[in-house]
Amino acid sequence: MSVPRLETAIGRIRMKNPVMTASGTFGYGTEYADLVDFRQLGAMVVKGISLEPWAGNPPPRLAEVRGGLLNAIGLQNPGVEGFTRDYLPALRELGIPVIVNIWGRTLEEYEAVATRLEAAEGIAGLELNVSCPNIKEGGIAFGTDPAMLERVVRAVRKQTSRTLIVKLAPNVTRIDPLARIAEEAGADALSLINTYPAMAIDIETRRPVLSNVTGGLSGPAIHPIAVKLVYEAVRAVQIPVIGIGGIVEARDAIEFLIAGARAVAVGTVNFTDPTAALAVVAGIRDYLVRHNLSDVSELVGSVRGP
Amino acid sequence: MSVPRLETAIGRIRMKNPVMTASGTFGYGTEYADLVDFRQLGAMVVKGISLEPWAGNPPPRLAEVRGGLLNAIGLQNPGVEGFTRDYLPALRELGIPVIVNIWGRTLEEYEAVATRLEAAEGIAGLELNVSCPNIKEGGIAFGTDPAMLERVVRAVRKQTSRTLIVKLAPNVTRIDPLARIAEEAGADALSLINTYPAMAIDIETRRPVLSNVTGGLSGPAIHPIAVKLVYEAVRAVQIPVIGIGGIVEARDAIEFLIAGARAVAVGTVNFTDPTAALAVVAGIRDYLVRHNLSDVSELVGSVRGP
Amino acid sequence: MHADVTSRTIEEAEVALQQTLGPDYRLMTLVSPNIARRARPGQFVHLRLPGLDPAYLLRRPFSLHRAVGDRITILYKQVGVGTAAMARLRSGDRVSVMGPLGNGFPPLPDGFHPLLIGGGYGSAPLFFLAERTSQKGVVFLGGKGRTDLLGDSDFKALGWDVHMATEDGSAGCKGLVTAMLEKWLAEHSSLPTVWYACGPDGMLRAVALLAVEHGVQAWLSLDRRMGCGAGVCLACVVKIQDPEKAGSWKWARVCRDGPVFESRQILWEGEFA
Amino acid sequence: MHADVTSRTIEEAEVALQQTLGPDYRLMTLVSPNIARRARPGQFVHLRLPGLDPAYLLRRPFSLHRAVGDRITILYKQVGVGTAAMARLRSGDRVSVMGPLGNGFPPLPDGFHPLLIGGGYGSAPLFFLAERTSQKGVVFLGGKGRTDLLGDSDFKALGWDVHMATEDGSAGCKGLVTAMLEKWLAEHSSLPTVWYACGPDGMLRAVALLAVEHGVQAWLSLDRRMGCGAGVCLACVVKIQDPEKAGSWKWARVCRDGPVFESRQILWEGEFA
Ligand SMILES: Cc1cc2nc3c(=O)[nH]c(=O)nc-3n(C[C@H](O)[C@H](O)[C@H](O)COP(=O)(O)OP(=O)(O)OC[C@H]3O[C@@H](n4cnc5c(N)ncnc54)[C@H](O)[C@@H]3O)c2cc1C
Ligand SMILES: Cc1cc2nc3c(=O)[nH]c(=O)nc-3n(C[C@H](O)[C@H](O)[C@H](O)COP(=O)(O)OP(=O)(O)OC[C@H]3O[C@@H](n4cnc5c(N)ncnc54)[C@H](O)[C@@H]3O)c2cc1C
Ligand SMILES: Cc1cc2nc3c(=O)[nH]c(=O)nc-3n(C[C@H](O)[C@H](O)[C@H](O)COP(=O)(O)O)c2cc1C
Ligand SMILES: Cc1cc2nc3c(=O)[nH]c(=O)nc-3n(C[C@H](O)[C@H](O)[C@H](O)COP(=O)(O)O)c2cc1C
Ligand code: FES
Ligand code: FES
Repeated sequence: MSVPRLETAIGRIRMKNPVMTASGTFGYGTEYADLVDFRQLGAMVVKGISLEPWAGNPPPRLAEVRGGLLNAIGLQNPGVEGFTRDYLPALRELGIPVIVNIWGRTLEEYEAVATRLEAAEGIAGLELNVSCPNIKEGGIAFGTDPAMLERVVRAVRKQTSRTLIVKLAPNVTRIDPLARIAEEAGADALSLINTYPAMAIDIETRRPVLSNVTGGLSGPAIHPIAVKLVYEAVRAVQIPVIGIGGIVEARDAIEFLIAGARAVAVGTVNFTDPTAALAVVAGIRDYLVRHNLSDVSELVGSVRGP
Repeated sequence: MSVPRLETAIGRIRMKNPVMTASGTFGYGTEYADLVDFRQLGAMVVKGISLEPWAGNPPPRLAEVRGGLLNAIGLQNPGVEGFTRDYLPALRELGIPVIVNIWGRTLEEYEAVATRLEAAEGIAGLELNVSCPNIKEGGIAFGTDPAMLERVVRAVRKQTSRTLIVKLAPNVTRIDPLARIAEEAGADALSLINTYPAMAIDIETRRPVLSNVTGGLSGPAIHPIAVKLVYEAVRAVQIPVIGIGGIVEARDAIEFLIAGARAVAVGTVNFTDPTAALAVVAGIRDYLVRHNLSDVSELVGSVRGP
Repeated sequence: MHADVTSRTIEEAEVALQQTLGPDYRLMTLVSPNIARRARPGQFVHLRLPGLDPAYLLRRPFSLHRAVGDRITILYKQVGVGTAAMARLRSGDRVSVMGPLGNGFPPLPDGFHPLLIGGGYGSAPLFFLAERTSQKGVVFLGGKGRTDLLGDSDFKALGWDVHMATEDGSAGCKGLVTAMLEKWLAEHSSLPTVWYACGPDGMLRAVALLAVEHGVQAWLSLDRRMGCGAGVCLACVVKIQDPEKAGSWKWARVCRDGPVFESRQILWEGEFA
Repeated sequence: MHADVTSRTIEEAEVALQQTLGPDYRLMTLVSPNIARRARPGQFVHLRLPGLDPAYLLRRPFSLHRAVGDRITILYKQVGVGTAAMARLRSGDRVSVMGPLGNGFPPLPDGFHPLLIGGGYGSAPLFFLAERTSQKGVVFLGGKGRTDLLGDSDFKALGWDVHMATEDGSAGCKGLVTAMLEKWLAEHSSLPTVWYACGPDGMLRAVALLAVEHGVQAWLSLDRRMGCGAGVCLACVVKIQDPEKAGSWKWARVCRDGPVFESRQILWEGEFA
């Protein structure tokens, strides 16, 4: 049998395979350059960028819990100017689609970041992180309130001609209405999930392990939650969905694809092994061969009845 | 130093220690009788009881995922009559407080179960499982909709003089409004969390691993999510909170207590080791000794700033 | 479902011996005095395997293949992560054993001949039964190929009459064990028999049909995915006739109400995918 | 922060040797040719420990204590689950090593004498530095008790002058290593020195104060909880003076921009709890 086809597309982003690296877990493209052959990745999503440089939270910012990580980096980033000046040039050289994750504390900030990036070259798409609290509206996350989600997606859609991915927050009772709202407001794709709000306490010091008290849970612990949300989002919308959360090895990514995700992003496991995303690509290829499938698209959404 | 005091109280239920077994994970009190010395437990919560006998879902009903279990037993139970006739007599003999977990598909069913149990003897309290969909209201879970939660708690409160614990659903954006609603509607205590909605797919057969497609995630994977929700619920209400989710060993229970839980319930780990709850009791005692605390109440809510 | 009460225990058992049994199967002997003493044929144990990644929370159920003195033996096939961890265990390693669990095979009624029907590792509990049954009988072993026929010489050494069938014809008759059984029955139609069977669902279902046809009692030991192994989680259920309400069914827990059921009790359905 | 680029690698290294170093510390030698070849003093490696419960996802960072031929050595203290798994490793076991990471200690400028100040396992990278620095100098080792003084005879064997202090007085001077350093400085005030220090934050902070007081350059190797070890997760940050904006600060990543910083760069704050 010939080598199976892995090409996929998210909006107008053509990827040589369905595996990308998740925002915040792979830096800005240069940090792992000597360890990983980037050209083999489907795409790369960079760390969340805001209008102004942002300091994030004081340490401790990260802790290990069973089967996962808890992080409250607090979205530290160089701001959109710093990003386009200091990081984008090297990113352009990677030879794979670069997706910029963006966030804001107000609608206007989201709009402004998108506008600035529209002027920059070498960006394939934007991923809207809607898990941050809207400071104007009392700190409710954009991604958990339907009306706010609609407004922010619509606003950013107006500012960008690039593929627009909306990254949904997982801590909602039902994902399908939010998925539909993002689609109707102009998203080209959805990605989910972001980290799940969680907390750990050091029982010896009786202090939260993170300076921020709570943080976001990532890693294998959240994978079955992510699979369900992806499965439901896929059924709610026509646009492609990117599966994220707890991928450790190829089988986890394949589970997302079978559930209906058109692509996946690999996060926390990069810290254990920066070449994990490449192993996932290889594992998907092997699986297709083993199951006599010639194109990864045959896998996407192929889940059967129970 | 003398032996530390472990006694605690949830509403009018006096427990010799803060450790109970979680609903659905310890049967009806007789199944483990030859393996576990029940008298050493703080209390026992029995499997969810409904008005009529209920068959639950077809198998497969349970699957292992990394760091957790996925289950869709579907609330199989003998119904309130069967329960009081066939199981309650033996439960009364256990010598520890017995809490009956109840559920319904309509407000009326909840009320009816509570009424029937009010007539029975040997029940210390009721735990209201509000994670089930209300069939009259389009299948929205009682525990995720504020208005429905208020109505069901108020209705059951009218029917019972016993300690009423409301077991909150975890899949909500914010737990504090729901915690407050349950308190105002008459709950004597809250317990959280129930299993988290999740899903897994067998990549070889491409079928969901559960007949019900989705199920509830329990075990260590959900522990950091549970700790955060308990921490927030404790800050929202005056009534005691029971911490549930992913307890494997004493340190996990201690984390809940430090976060503010007055008691804890041990679930999935019972399947690995039916004596786990007793080990948790022993571990809490050791911790108190090691930290020179004479009463477990000194631990409850003792979390410091970060 | 056959009422029976044994008190169970959990003990840290030491691995005494690991033996291979052809390419696919192994025997593990554990020093587990309290379980060995109480164990009866058809019961099983639930093992917590030390080398298994602790992210896998569940114990694994295995039939008792033998119980002699203070030792129990398990006959197992390596199929996944748990049995792989099991295969890595060495003498001196410790395993937490919960057991003996479930109701065993009911004793043979006087005046009957026992027939044992086993598929693959299904012969594990049958050998234990043969060892404990004074009345010798006939054993039918089946499998895909010759390496799936387990313990035939052991049954013979006990004085039982052994018949073998393989699907690929690499040993014994070519075909299904139930076809062989059917043939044997035709030749011994006057002999009063009670059957004991363990193996894959397809085989058990065929055995159950034959039992009805021949009007005999057949005790089947079922294999279902388990959580607790102790009757509390309700994961391992199987549909059985409700003895109290003719024509209606109820769930039975394989771990607690079984794993042995009389063939007529079981409602075979699509749920056995 | 001292600019420096080495290309890193991830290799499966074989454990060649495990040695105990008193009751609390150990030395582990790994065959890691690609890292051994590139390693320079002050750099570290990030280890994926095979015996560690895979529920713990992160690698563990350790300074390079030596790099000779195709081997690297780590000097470590058993403090938690990861280092416990490390202590269980035996010759022949394989460990995934990512490295060499971070910027090492900058070379000694001509005409200066090196002073090394180490607390506990902080002496690990200092020994590597001593080995690679032709100009001999003075080593100050400190610890709670005598068993925390590591490698004094090795430094002596290299021809360095070693001074020791313990808080409990069980070896060397009684007191803090920085008090001993201060005394020594008073006696050698005319000697032009550059300092290299590694140890707990309290010690490093005291060293930094002395360095300012004495107007010398002091290179400090910091120890911070890490995620990736490669500069991407932003977990390991420390506040440093912003070189581009006087009076303001920015975050530096200990794993990538450090772990070695000049003492004046660091803004010591309450964040070091
Ligand atoms: C009452 C009973 C008696 C059994 N006796 C034997 C025996 O004597 N010899 C033997 O080799 N096997 C026996 N089995 C099957 C044995 O339990 C499984 O092969 C084993 O659990 C597989 O575990 P794993 O981790 O290697 O497989 P995985 O597929 O990695 O396990 C995943 C999950 O599925 C469960 N599982 C997988 N296969 C089975 C199965 N066939 N039956 C039940 N659960 C399964 C596992 O317990 C685990 O929870 C018995 C099962 C039952 C219920
Ligand atoms: C650049 C650098 C160099 C180091 N060099 C050495 C060395 O040469 N010898 C040595 O013994 N130790 C060294 N350490 C500390 C060593 O990394 C920790 O002792 C080790 O990670 C503890 O892991 P554990 O699983 O045993 O502890 P646990 O407390 O169980 O680990 C829990 C988590 O906290 C992290 N952690 C715990 N303690 C520390 C610590 N002190 N510093 C950083 N992270 C920590 C772990 O990596 C892990 O993520 C160094 C640390 C850094 C950052
Ligand atoms: C340290 C860290 C930083 C992250 N930063 C961002 C971010 O800036 N923007 C964002 O949308 N998601 C961020 N994420 C979330 C990941 O992109 C991903 O959604 C999540 O970690 C789940 O995937 P995983 O389980 O594979 O890690 C971050 C995650 C981690 C662990
Ligand atoms: C097999 C199983 C059955 C359960 N049945 C019930 C139930 O009937 N009613 C209920 O309120 N919770 C039920 N639960 C949820 C548990 O009581 C508990 O809230 C949850 O498992 C989280 O705790 P754990 O992580 O310690 O298991 C069940 C959980 C499991 C695993
Ligand atoms: S396995 Fe839990 S009831 Fe049978
Ligand atoms: S540990 Fe990840 S940036 Fe330093």
